[in-house]
Amino acid sequence: MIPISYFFVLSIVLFALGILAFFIKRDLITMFMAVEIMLNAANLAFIALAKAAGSLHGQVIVFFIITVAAAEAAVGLAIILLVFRQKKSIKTEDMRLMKG
Amino acid sequence: MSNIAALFPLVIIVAGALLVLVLEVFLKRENKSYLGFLSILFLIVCGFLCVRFWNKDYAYFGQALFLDNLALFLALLFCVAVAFIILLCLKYISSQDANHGEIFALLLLALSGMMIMTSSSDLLVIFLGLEVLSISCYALAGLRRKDERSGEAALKYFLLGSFASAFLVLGLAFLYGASGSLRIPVVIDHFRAGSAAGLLSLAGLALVLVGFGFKIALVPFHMWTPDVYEGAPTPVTALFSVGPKAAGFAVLLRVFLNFWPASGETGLIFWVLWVISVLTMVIGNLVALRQTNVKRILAYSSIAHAGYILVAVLAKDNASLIFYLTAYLFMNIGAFAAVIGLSKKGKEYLELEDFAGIGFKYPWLGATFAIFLFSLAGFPPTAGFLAKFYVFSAAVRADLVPLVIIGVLASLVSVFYYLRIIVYMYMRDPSGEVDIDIENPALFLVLFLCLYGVLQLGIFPGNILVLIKQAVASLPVL
Amino acid sequence: MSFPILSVVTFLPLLGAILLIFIPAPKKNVQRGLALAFTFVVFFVSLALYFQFDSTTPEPQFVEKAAWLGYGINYHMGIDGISLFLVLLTTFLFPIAVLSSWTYIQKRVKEYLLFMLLLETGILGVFVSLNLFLFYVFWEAMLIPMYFLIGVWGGPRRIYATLKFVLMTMFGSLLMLVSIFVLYSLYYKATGVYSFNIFDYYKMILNPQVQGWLFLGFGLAFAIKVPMFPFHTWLPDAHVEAPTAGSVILAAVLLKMGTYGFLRFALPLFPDALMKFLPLLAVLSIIGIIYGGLMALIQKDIKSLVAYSSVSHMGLIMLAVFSLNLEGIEGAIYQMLNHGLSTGALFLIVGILYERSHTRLIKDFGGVASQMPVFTAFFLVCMLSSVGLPGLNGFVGEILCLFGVFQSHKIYAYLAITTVILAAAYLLWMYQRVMHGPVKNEKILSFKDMNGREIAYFVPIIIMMFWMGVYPQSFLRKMDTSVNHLLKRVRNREKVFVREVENRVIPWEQIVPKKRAAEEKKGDE
Amino acid sequence: MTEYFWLIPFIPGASTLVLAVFGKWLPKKYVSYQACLSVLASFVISVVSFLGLLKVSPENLPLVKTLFGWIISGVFSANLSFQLDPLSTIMALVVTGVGFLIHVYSVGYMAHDKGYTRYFTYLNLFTFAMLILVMASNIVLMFVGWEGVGLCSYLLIGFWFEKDSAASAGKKAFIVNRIGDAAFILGIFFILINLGSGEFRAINEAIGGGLVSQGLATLIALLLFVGATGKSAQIPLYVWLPDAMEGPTPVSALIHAATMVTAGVYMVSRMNLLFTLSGVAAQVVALVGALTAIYAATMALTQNDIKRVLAYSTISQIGYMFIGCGVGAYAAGMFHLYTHAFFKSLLFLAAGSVMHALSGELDMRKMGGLRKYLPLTYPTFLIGAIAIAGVPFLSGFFSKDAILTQAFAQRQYFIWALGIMGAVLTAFYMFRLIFLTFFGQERLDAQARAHLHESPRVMTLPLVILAFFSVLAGYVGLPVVLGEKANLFTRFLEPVFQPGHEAGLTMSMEWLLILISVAVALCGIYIAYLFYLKSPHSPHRLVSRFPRVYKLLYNKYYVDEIYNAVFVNPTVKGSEAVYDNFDLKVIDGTINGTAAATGFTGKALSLFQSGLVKDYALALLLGVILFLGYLLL
Repeated sequence: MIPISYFFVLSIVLFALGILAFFIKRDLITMFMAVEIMLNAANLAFIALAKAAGSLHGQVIVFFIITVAAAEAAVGLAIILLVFRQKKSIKTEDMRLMKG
Repeated sequence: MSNIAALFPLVIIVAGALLVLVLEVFLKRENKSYLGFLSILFLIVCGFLCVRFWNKDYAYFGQALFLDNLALFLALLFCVAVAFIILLCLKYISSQDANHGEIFALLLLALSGMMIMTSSSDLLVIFLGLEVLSISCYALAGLRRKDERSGEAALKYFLLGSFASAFLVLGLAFLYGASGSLRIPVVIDHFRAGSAAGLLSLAGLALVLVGFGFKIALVPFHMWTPDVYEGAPTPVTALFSVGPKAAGFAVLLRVFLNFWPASGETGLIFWVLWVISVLTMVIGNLVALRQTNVKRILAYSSIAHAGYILVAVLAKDNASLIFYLTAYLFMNIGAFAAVIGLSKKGKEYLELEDFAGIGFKYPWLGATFAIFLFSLAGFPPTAGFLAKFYVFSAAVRADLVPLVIIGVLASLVSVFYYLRIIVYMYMRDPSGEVDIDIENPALFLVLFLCLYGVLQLGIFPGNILVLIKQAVASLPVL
Repeated sequence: MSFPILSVVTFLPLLGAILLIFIPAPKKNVQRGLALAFTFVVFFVSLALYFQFDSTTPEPQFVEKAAWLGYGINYHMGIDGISLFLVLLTTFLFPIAVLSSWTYIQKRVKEYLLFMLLLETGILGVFVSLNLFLFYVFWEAMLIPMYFLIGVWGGPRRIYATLKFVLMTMFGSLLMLVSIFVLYSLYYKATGVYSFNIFDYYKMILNPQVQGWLFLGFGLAFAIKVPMFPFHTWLPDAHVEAPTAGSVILAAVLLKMGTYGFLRFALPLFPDALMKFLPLLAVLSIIGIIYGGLMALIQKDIKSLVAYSSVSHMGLIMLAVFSLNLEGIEGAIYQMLNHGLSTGALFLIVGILYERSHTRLIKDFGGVASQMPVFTAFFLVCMLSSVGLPGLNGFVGEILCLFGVFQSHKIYAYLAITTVILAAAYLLWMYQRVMHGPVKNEKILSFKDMNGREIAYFVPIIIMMFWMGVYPQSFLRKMDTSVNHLLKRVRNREKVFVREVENRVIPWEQIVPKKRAAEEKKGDE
Repeated sequence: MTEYFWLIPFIPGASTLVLAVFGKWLPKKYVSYQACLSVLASFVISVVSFLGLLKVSPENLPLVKTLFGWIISGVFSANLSFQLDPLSTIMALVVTGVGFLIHVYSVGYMAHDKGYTRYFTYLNLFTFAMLILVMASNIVLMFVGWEGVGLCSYLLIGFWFEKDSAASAGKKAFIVNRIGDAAFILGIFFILINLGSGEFRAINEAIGGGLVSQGLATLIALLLFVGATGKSAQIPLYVWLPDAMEGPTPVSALIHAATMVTAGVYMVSRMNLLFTLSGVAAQVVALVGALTAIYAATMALTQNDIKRVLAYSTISQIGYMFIGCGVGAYAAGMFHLYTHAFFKSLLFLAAGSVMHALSGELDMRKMGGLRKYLPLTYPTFLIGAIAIAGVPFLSGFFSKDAILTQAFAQRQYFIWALGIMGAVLTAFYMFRLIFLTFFGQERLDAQARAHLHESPRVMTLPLVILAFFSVLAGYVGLPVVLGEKANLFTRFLEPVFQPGHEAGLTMSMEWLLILISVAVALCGIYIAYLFYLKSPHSPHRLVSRFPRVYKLLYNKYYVDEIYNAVFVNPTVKGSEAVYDNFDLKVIDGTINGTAAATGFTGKALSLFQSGLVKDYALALLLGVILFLGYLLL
């Protein structure tokens, strides 16, 4: 039986990877996916901790978060689409009309 | 006490949003504004309910969602704000080709999100509210489909927002792990217990703070603000600068309500917040100095104001915090209203040069804008002065003198750029041909309501103060 | 409490401003008439203050007190022998200011008059409020109209000047605000009662160190306003750029707010700190006197010359204030009035010249006297009153100030007396270059002598100059009790200041929280 | 009628007011009448009160009239009050008497000036101020008159302000006087603080009561005397008086010869107890007086401007008066003041008449041989010259002799010697003046020659009257040798100047001194005769013999230049330097610099706002890391 802490650590690592990806990748879709990874890492942490606490509560919370993530994804993709229509590009470095 | 009535205001707003969405399909392009009136109707009903429920303290879902006076007061405030925004939109959407009825639906949804945030003490529920708010905000920001800036704003807002909320979620996870619950009282008790709290909970709290800090644009989580504010449709910007901030601070208020008495590592949190508020005040104001785009100036100023409000949090003076939020609502929406007023079909005048000489050309617009700016700068006898006054005096009473000195000096810097706008409006001769179609009764209604609010709050805030006192009194202070 | 005369005096101009809004823009003369009428009424009402003033009591009179925002923020007005004359000076000068800008201001007359009236309300408010909050509100609010008056109707560098003016003033007043907060919270912690009432604060006994900081807070604000030596740099710019009436009000009344602040707050509230800083302040004032005089000597622009002369005069006033004796402070107050009259008059003079020649550079003038005899006479009298010639008002104030200083500190007096020479030097020299000698250019030949309106607003000033010079009794006697009371407060507060507030003794430890008290102990060691 | 003496100043005062306010509309004739009559009126009152005063017994002196309290604050108190005692009476008589004559003279002299009314306004104003000065019963009010006359001299010197020289001269006079006044004010302060009151009676009582230490007395006396040097044009503050000749001649006669410039002497005599108490101060007064007397006389030697010669002679004569006061012979000093008033104003008016005749010519080198053209001016001028030269039986002789005798009697031999030398020079330069102007061949230029005419009656009449007094005024103060009681003047003044310090000399000694002074006067005249009539070329030879000396004297010892170089220019240049380098660069620079720095910081910070999502996220991330790091470490 694998100790909870493993899951926890895994989640942290995942989260870190997500962050890493967010900064490495240059096109919006992938960056957004990185954010999704971070979210799910957090979910994993929730589950792990819930298990540790021995209450289902946390696992329920995860469902909420997943739905939220889904909603976000929908809007997010729509926005990316919009931007792509305007700029014909989904590279982050093209998204700097406004600065200073 | 548990009562289904606790849901009514929320339900009404959401219902209104859905109804608007449905009707939107059937309405022709030119009379989308009916939707606006419709949604205002819903707002009025909701506001009416909020008034009726005053002191009732309804709650539902086992205390997960309740309407204590604070929630009601803020809900009322949000209703007013959104009503103003809708009034501002009426003409704007048609003249700046953002003519989609969704805007009203989204505004109402955002409102519902804010209401959820303020009327719960369960971090999960708060998170849900936050997401409802954020998601509708993302959409709102990108509403001007033809305008690249709008799209970019939406994108930045969205990406960073979700990035931040990831941290928030992780923080929630930690808190949950540490205290086994997301109920604020439980979490805080856990902290008050002290010793056991340990790193996990602290890290959790920190991450949660980051999440909300992002929403209320605290330095260094503020970077998105200027771009988004600039790109988003101006009325929406007005909402951004007021609504989410207020909601976020309401949450902070609830979180820190009983947090401080505990000693130990909470001291750390305090000093972090201290630094953050200094950074926010200073950087916000400094960067605003050299801006030439009025919307950006206001964006940075709103960052700075977040700093001032944070001082109130540190001073543990909830009344002054709420008062500041109220005053800020009126003066800032007023300022943005004036900016919106300075536009014509398909063109918004946002550069400082465009403002040259308009003060005398459009006396009412100019005068009101000037008054709002003076209020933002904190000149008496306006709401802005009284708000700062309460916050800073509370801070001094809490022995935060250095913080206050930094604060007033920062606001001295802010005086410069507020006055600079007035310099352009009144002391420069008109440069380019700026001709705006001034025919916009809704806008002027907002202007004068805000003006009234600013002066009323500045000179005779008595009644509002009483309400605020009651609102704060309703909080469960240990 | 009977007729709320102070509120009427203070807010009548505001009412006038509101009425003014509804007068259509083209009707310029109606607007001017309205403004003039209001300022006049205000003046006449304020005269009642003088005649009903009871000079036997140091207590504030015509007191109006009403609850306002709670937490010690009350609507609390009243005047004593010190503020009485500043109020009168203000109400006296505003009709003149309005008259003086009758033709000078041609664009945006309505807004101009609007701001003038607002300004009057602001200034009067400062002088009559007895509640620190109220005082601060007026103190800050007053900036807004001045900001517009300089910025909109000013000269070429008006924007720079007005921003400099506002920002420098605010820098001081914001730090003062912090000090006010500290006082407020100290009082609250000591007594559990919120109060902004200065008379409550008078009763507090703070420990010298805290006094020092608070004094710096207040003192800086007032010193910038006065302006004392190193902070004077906003004054010449503001004066040079401001429209005539603006300069008049600025010099005649606004600067007095600083000195008034010292008398009303800085001195009685923080006597120990005052004693600590006294030498520094005195030296700064003396530098101001001499420095201002020397700078005035070599100015090329008449207005900035007068501005620097103000620096010098205000230096003398401050020095007299810091002499902390009856003669000195009465002299200071008297000199405030004199400076108001004579410097104000000098700015009017410059305005008259400017209206005719559209230049203020001394070198563009010369031989004006032969063209404008009446004007020459007025100019002469105003200049002499500023020089401090006996028989005119300037002398009385100057001699009393110097005497007070002399009494408390001979060396200071020896240095300060140079003002007698310097003032004569720079003013006479300027007068000669402008008025005397052969007519410089044919433009001067076209100068018209003063018209009826100009004479009309000059005559009262001249009369006042002679009256104040010949029969100062009618002013001095009204001050005596108040000044004496003030001095008692400052000198031996132990006797005067009851040690308790609300029947509770406050030892310092209770006022500062333990933590800071401990730190201070550390600091002391 | 004596009790109305306090009206004396106010009649001219009232006249001034009327002229100042309504002058514009008044006809010339009326103006002249009002101006003259107002002064005449106060003269009459002065005479009446003088006669009344003779009856009053000394112990009731002085008569004081307090009108109202003027400046009263704490210890500082000054009343508007006047006093009548022999001293003030004499001054009042001189001021109003001579003043009246000069008013009359001016009617003719200024007849064609466009500033006619203004002129008489100023002249009345001056009379008013001067009378306040001499009749004030306390030192503060005296200072009012003191400054008032200063103002009038400023106004009248610069009367023809279109001339730059005139305007500057007026300004110079005022500012130089101010320097003295600054010291005077300090003196007043010391008196008020240490003696408790500025009333002369109180001061005298205090001193009499021995409340004043000698050191204090010296301090006060010297401070006051600095003021006197300014007003009475003594070293080192005399520089303004020669330039003051820019003003109309009657003004020079009234203000810069007869009355105002002697105010210093009056003040010292008024404060005589103080000066006597501190021997040092008195010594200083005597010394400064003597030095000025001779110094000014030397400068008078070489001047060609007729009025400037007279100006320097005035300075030198006032020097004599101060000698008198300095050696304790206040009566003698006052006596000389009184006689000087007559003959010096006579000389000035006569000079004015000459100018009038020569249509404004002032340069003696352009005159000569005028005596046949000016039948009235010439003799009067001559009388004045003889009087001032100290030839026996004329007023100047008695007064000057009285002073020198006292100086000798007080064993101030050095002072006395200086005085004698001064006397020689005086006699010399006065007759140089006479000879150059009225004798020798004519050196007039044509157009002056053209309308050369004697002045109108209204101008010559005052000359005659003054000449009359210049001869006889001396006989009220005959030297002691002619009988103990002979000196009425001194006896009249006794209530003011405690008698006793008039040291006695043996008869023979007195006679000897008298002889000496007569001799020096005559030899002075004789030298002048040799130089300027007998062999008119000897001056040039002398000049070519000592060119340096001549240049030095001719350029008045370069004192003006030195003052400019040492005081005026450095001040102006220095201030300019400070203004440019300190006020603008440092102070202003600090403010603007702060503003600029702030703005720059803002700009710099806004660079972080790169517009790139990743940077924003990075900032956020850093925030998180720092936050967590701070918490967890």
